Amino acid sequence: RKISSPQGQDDARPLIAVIPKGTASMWWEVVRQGAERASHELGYEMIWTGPEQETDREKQIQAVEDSIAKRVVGIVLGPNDAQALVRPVEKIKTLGIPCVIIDSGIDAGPEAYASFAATDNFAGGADGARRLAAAINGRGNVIITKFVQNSASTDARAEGFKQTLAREFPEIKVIAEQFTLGTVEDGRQKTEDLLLRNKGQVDGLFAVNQPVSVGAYKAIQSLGLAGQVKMVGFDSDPVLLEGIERGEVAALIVQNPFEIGYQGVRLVVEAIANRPVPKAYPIPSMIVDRSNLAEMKQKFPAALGL
Amino acid sequence: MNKFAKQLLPFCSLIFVFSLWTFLVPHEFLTTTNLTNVLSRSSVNMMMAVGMTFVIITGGIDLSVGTMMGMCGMMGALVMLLLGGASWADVAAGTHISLSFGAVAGGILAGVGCGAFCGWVNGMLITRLRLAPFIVTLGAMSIFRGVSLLVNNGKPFTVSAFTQLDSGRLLGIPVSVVLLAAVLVVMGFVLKYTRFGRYTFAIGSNVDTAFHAGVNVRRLLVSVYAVTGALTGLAAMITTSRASSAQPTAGLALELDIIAAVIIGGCSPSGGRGTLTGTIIGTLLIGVLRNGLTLCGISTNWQLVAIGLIIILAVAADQMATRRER
Amino acid sequence: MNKFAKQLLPFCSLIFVFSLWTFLVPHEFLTTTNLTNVLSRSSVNMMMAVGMTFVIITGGIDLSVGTMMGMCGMMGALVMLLLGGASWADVAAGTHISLSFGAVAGGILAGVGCGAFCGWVNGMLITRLRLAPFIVTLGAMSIFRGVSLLVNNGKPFTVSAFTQLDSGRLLGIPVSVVLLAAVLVVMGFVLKYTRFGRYTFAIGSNVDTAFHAGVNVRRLLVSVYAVTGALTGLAAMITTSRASSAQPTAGLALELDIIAAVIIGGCSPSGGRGTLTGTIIGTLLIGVLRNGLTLCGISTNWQLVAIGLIIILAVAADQMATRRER
Amino acid sequence: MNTETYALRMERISKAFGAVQALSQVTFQVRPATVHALCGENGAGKSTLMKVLAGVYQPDAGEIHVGGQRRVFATPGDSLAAGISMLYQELDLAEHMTVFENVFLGRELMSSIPWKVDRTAMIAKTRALCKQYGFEIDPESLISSLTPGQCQIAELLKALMREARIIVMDEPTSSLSESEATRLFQIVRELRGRGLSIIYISHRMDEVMDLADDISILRDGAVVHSDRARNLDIGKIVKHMVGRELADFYPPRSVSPGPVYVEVSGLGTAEGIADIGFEIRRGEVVGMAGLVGAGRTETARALFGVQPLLTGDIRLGGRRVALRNPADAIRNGVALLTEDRKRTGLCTQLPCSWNLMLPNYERTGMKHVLRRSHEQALCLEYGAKTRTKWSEPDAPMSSLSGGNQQKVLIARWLLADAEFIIFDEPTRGIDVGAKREIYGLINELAARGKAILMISSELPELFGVCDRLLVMRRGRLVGRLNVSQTTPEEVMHLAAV
Ligand SMILES: Nc1ncnc2c1ncn2[C@@H]1O[C@H](COP(=O)(O)OP(=O)(O)OP(=O)(O)O)[C@@H](O)[C@H]1O
Ligand SMILES: Nc1ncnc2c1ncn2[C@@H]1O[C@H](COP(=O)(O)OP(=O)(O)OP(=O)(O)O)[C@@H](O)[C@H]1O
Ligand SMILES: [Mg+2]
Ligand SMILES: [Mg+2]
Repeated sequence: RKISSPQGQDDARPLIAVIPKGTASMWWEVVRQGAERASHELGYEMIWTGPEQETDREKQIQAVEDSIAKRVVGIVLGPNDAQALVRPVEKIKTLGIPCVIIDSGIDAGPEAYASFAATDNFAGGADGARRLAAAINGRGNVIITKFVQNSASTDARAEGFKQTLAREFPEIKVIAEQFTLGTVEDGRQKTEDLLLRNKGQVDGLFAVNQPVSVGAYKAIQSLGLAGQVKMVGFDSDPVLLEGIERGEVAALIVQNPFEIGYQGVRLVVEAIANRPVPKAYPIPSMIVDRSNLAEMKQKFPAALGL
Repeated sequence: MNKFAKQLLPFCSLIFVFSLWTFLVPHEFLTTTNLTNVLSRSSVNMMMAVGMTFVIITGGIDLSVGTMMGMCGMMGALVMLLLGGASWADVAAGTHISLSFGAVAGGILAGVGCGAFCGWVNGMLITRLRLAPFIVTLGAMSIFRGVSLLVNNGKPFTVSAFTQLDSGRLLGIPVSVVLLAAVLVVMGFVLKYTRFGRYTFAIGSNVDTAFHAGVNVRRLLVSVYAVTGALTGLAAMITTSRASSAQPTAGLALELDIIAAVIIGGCSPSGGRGTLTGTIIGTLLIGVLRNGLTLCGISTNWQLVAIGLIIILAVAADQMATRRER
Repeated sequence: MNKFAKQLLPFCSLIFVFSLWTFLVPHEFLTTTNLTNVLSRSSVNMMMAVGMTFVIITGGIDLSVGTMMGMCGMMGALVMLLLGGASWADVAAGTHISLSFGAVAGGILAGVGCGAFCGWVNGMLITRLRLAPFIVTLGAMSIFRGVSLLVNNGKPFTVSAFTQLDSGRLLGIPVSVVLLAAVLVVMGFVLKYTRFGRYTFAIGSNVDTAFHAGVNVRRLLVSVYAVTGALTGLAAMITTSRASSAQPTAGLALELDIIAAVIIGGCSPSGGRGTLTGTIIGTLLIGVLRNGLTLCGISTNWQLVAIGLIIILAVAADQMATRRER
Repeated sequence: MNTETYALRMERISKAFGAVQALSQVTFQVRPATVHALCGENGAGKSTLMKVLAGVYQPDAGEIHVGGQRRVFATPGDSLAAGISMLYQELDLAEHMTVFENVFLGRELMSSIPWKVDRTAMIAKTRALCKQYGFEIDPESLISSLTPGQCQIAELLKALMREARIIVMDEPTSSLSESEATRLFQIVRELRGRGLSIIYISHRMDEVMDLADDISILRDGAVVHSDRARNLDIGKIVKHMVGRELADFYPPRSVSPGPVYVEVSGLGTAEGIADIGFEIRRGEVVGMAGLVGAGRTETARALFGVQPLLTGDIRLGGRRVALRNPADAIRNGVALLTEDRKRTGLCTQLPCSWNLMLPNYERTGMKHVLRRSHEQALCLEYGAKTRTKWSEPDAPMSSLSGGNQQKVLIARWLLADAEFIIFDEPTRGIDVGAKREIYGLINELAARGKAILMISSELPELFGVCDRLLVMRRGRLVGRLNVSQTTPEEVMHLAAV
């Protein structure tokens, strides 16, 4: 194999692979931009390959194999399943290629990968709980619109949300939670049904990621409950930012996908150069509300999906 | 009498499911808001199911409507934004812009036109190259999905000012429901009381006979697929308005729901048999079933099982009825 | 000669695609590791495509194989864990446990058995109630998906000790490839040289003729669906081993890839025509195409478009060839 | 008589399909080494009775005895095992498979390798059988590449290979030419000579009289008469079939032809016809004779715009017309009653009225929107004109018997009011009563000044109905004859050579 040389000329720039959970989402597109920036700055060529759907484990395993076939010197991987990707990651390890895990955790031993850079989803959920509690004055009933089943990051958000409420706000009750098919339309329909089922009793709503947050917001609007049912969403979208402007969305917990992509590549480059890297590299999420909206828009347009 | 009995079965199922929810969750289910909701969310499926009814009566199938919907929404929203004066950079970034009536109308037309064009291409491939509809639309399904994701690199187009087809009302009735009613009336008339409708049945029943009786089979089939595409485009624009944004992944796997609704409504998958009333009932049945299951707090997973069972039971019952009758 | 020409077309496409990649990305494509990889990832699809070939030759279709795969994997892994001595709590929580050879074998059998049973039920519904295969398996698809998600509440079962079907080797050859070879040899023989194979063709060509000639049509059809289920179950266990866990959403939408491969391989969707060689070529074509596109750095979205086009082109070319021949 | 003396005895067989009582208490006995003809109108229950015998349908009541032993046939396999073989009314071959595979379907020869079928042996045995009976057919050719006549031969091979004791033939000659039919009759007699019993179903009375030892007549699902053939004649059989006497089978021709309306010259297509030229006057019925595959149907298809022309042109009333598809043809006043009613004539599951109206919407002023009452009135009028028996015009086509279905199709083309009408085998599989009515309708059309081309494989009917005859052989027109100045022998000679 070629020996990696970070300062190589254009045509001989070493290759690293960044493998997202799914190529079809806007969020991962921002990760790509961050990763692209870092590879450019650090003198690496980057390939971006992965399954289209975030549920497609088999295709992601294949993407890892294909990357190895392309003789990359480092891999940045956002595993779309904590167990399914263990074997491929171990294989990468035996080949001596450094691997950085981003976004979602993996059930492999810590020696199998170089570093883990991700949003602290549990903490993000906790932030969401505090924001929603503040919006409904520390008491009342809330519902949760969840993403598809068995997605570690969104499950951690819901968990962080619920545990924080239980611990810090005993007077707030989670009266219903519902998985969805992961689309905006289904997020909207399921939220509408939940709101109707608990008509007049719901004070707050928490949605766990971009499509279901947009769907949940549209549900509140369509039932004429905007402003009445306080909402905290996770991830950003122009529609949701508009909701903040109107005062119909209390707050959004926003990850920093650009930063995740950027740090993922930076960490793997460090590892390639055999420099010590931290095992865990938490990337804090940010909170957007009416007070800091303009500022955030300026500072982190990519993170806000703009 | 015979025809009436055919309709009766899905209708009774609908009544049964309706009564069940009324009994189990009366306060949540039997409210105007909830019923309007069910209706307006069924309207998207129903619109597409109308086209699919024609396709299935000709003995064909269109697997591409789901992803076509995603693509039409993207195209419609893109045109809408560009007509609204957004620069390409604005469009890609999802910057908010307000939309004139002209831009909205243009966008809707573009969405519908995109659907009609895609349907036309499907129809041409099926009739000119004599390929099986199943295969052509299977391929098209994959292509449309790829294109929707390519348009804006997997990102949605935000059109938050495009509220007309969501919350817009005409004489107090949601615009989407008005559109649906118009589609149902027009297409119901076409199927039952025009030559076009008769030819549709004749082709499904025996395409060689239709040809030997002077029917322009190719042209008719192409029209049927194009109309289905156009209706899918319209449905896409309603969905776009409902989500304030065109999602490239909208409509994923929707074709199965649509086909199931049409079949539950009594269309014969081998062609030559079917009614729009049946399709309406089939769509409502699935919609009401889903809504009630959620209201009862039953998980999405059980819903999948329930829908699957309903599909099989509906055709099995239909089959039994047909057999006894003979 | 005629038959040979039919095979030629997909075969040439395969050679063409192969040469293309060899030319464009020689260092990445033409390595033992990469080719072994392509083969072993195609093995899962190919195994399912073998069953589907039989189904399509009888003039049927099985839309449920994708979700059935998810369900079989879950069932197989569950049995494997329970046989391995895990308590129900361990199983649900995904605690790692080591597995005896007996537990692994039992689990694989359970997965295959689950598939065979599901296929048997499909077959019974199709033959006893005389329902269209399209509808029965459409319903079954939804049911299987629901059940796989219900088994462990949407969570996967972790079986990290079950490596036998992934990295296990027999005389230096991956076990999965050995299994596939066995399946191909046996089923190829069955299709071409046994009564079962003759009857499969006869039913697809003219079901009445087969019935009149004393063929037990029902039993044969039920067997065909059951065998397809069993092969799906085996494929599910290989996938489970590859992923160290049984995923409830494994195999989602896989049926379309499988059907496309079989059709590209020259099976007639209306039945009575097809070969296993064609299916092998069709599966490899899709596999090699995907692999090469990725190695060339072409995005998944373009791949979707390419696959869709290939499906349509393959059947169009086949159709042209057939028409010219007449 | 003692039961032992019968090869087959079916006793008090009843069978109902829903409301239709297809068979009621039918008792039917066949002596060994005889040809037993089964006659009856369309829908009398002949095929149903035989399908009960073949194990395709289960009788609601009744018993079957073969060679004196009571048998229950739960599947066709049981019946085959009891030595009963059947040639079905509809072609019964797997068309993507070869001749020998069809011949051995269900009873393949096995090789010494377990489960492996023995291709070589099966091909050899098929070839030997072909040689024995003098058939020229390649055992390895695909059924889809055979002509209808060759398919019928493949069916016959299938029955012969099964070494049955009883062979049922349900209208075996309907797709055979006269010479092939003659060959079949020879085989039937040969089989009888070897001690087999043959049950023979046909609507062609002369065949029946020629072949049969015994005759049974079915009417409305019951046996109305059964006797030795020597005690019966055609008149008596017909009387039992329809319940009354039929005088004047062919209506008298009393037409003086008008001006030339159809002029065809140099017609040729890619499917093997060439240089076809003839003319037809208004009010004239011109017949077209020839062996199977002679190209008569092909000519009709070319005249109706189904098959594109390579050469030649068609003039109607002196005007040259280009017919690119049936729609063009219909617009130019051409109609074709196709030979294959099921495949190209009917929409079986749709109402009779829809079938009747199918090509006629534009003509009746319903180019886009239908007028239901007008439609109903038209259907009733034309149904009455053709004396079609239906419960109502909106009854599904599948509820009508073959003859009545054919009448609906004739009504369809009457309504189209075409000037040039082509009838391709208009009486195939139609009982004598219905045949006679169809001849009457053709005659009426001629009297109204239409130009008519009638294709048929039954010479008597061509001689009975037509004014002139055209004879085709291998895609060429080889004879133009005047009916009054020729004989069936001359026509056969021209067609075969
Ligand atoms: N599978 C079936 N389902 C319902 N009705 C049937 C079926 N088969 C036959 N029939 C009805 O049973 C009656 C007898 O039909 P059958 O085919 O035995 O008549 P046939 O004497 O053979 O007439 P043909 O000379 O036209 O062949 C008819 O009324 C027919 O419509
Ligand atoms: N639909 C068709 N497609 C292809 N070939 C056909 C078709 N119909 C007839 N042929 C072929 O064209 C040739 C002429 O057959 P045609 O049917 O015209 O003969 P015919 O004299 O009408 O005989 P028949 O009594 O069988 O109708 C035959 O070789 C036949 O196999
Ligand atoms: Mg009959
Ligand atoms: Mg003919």
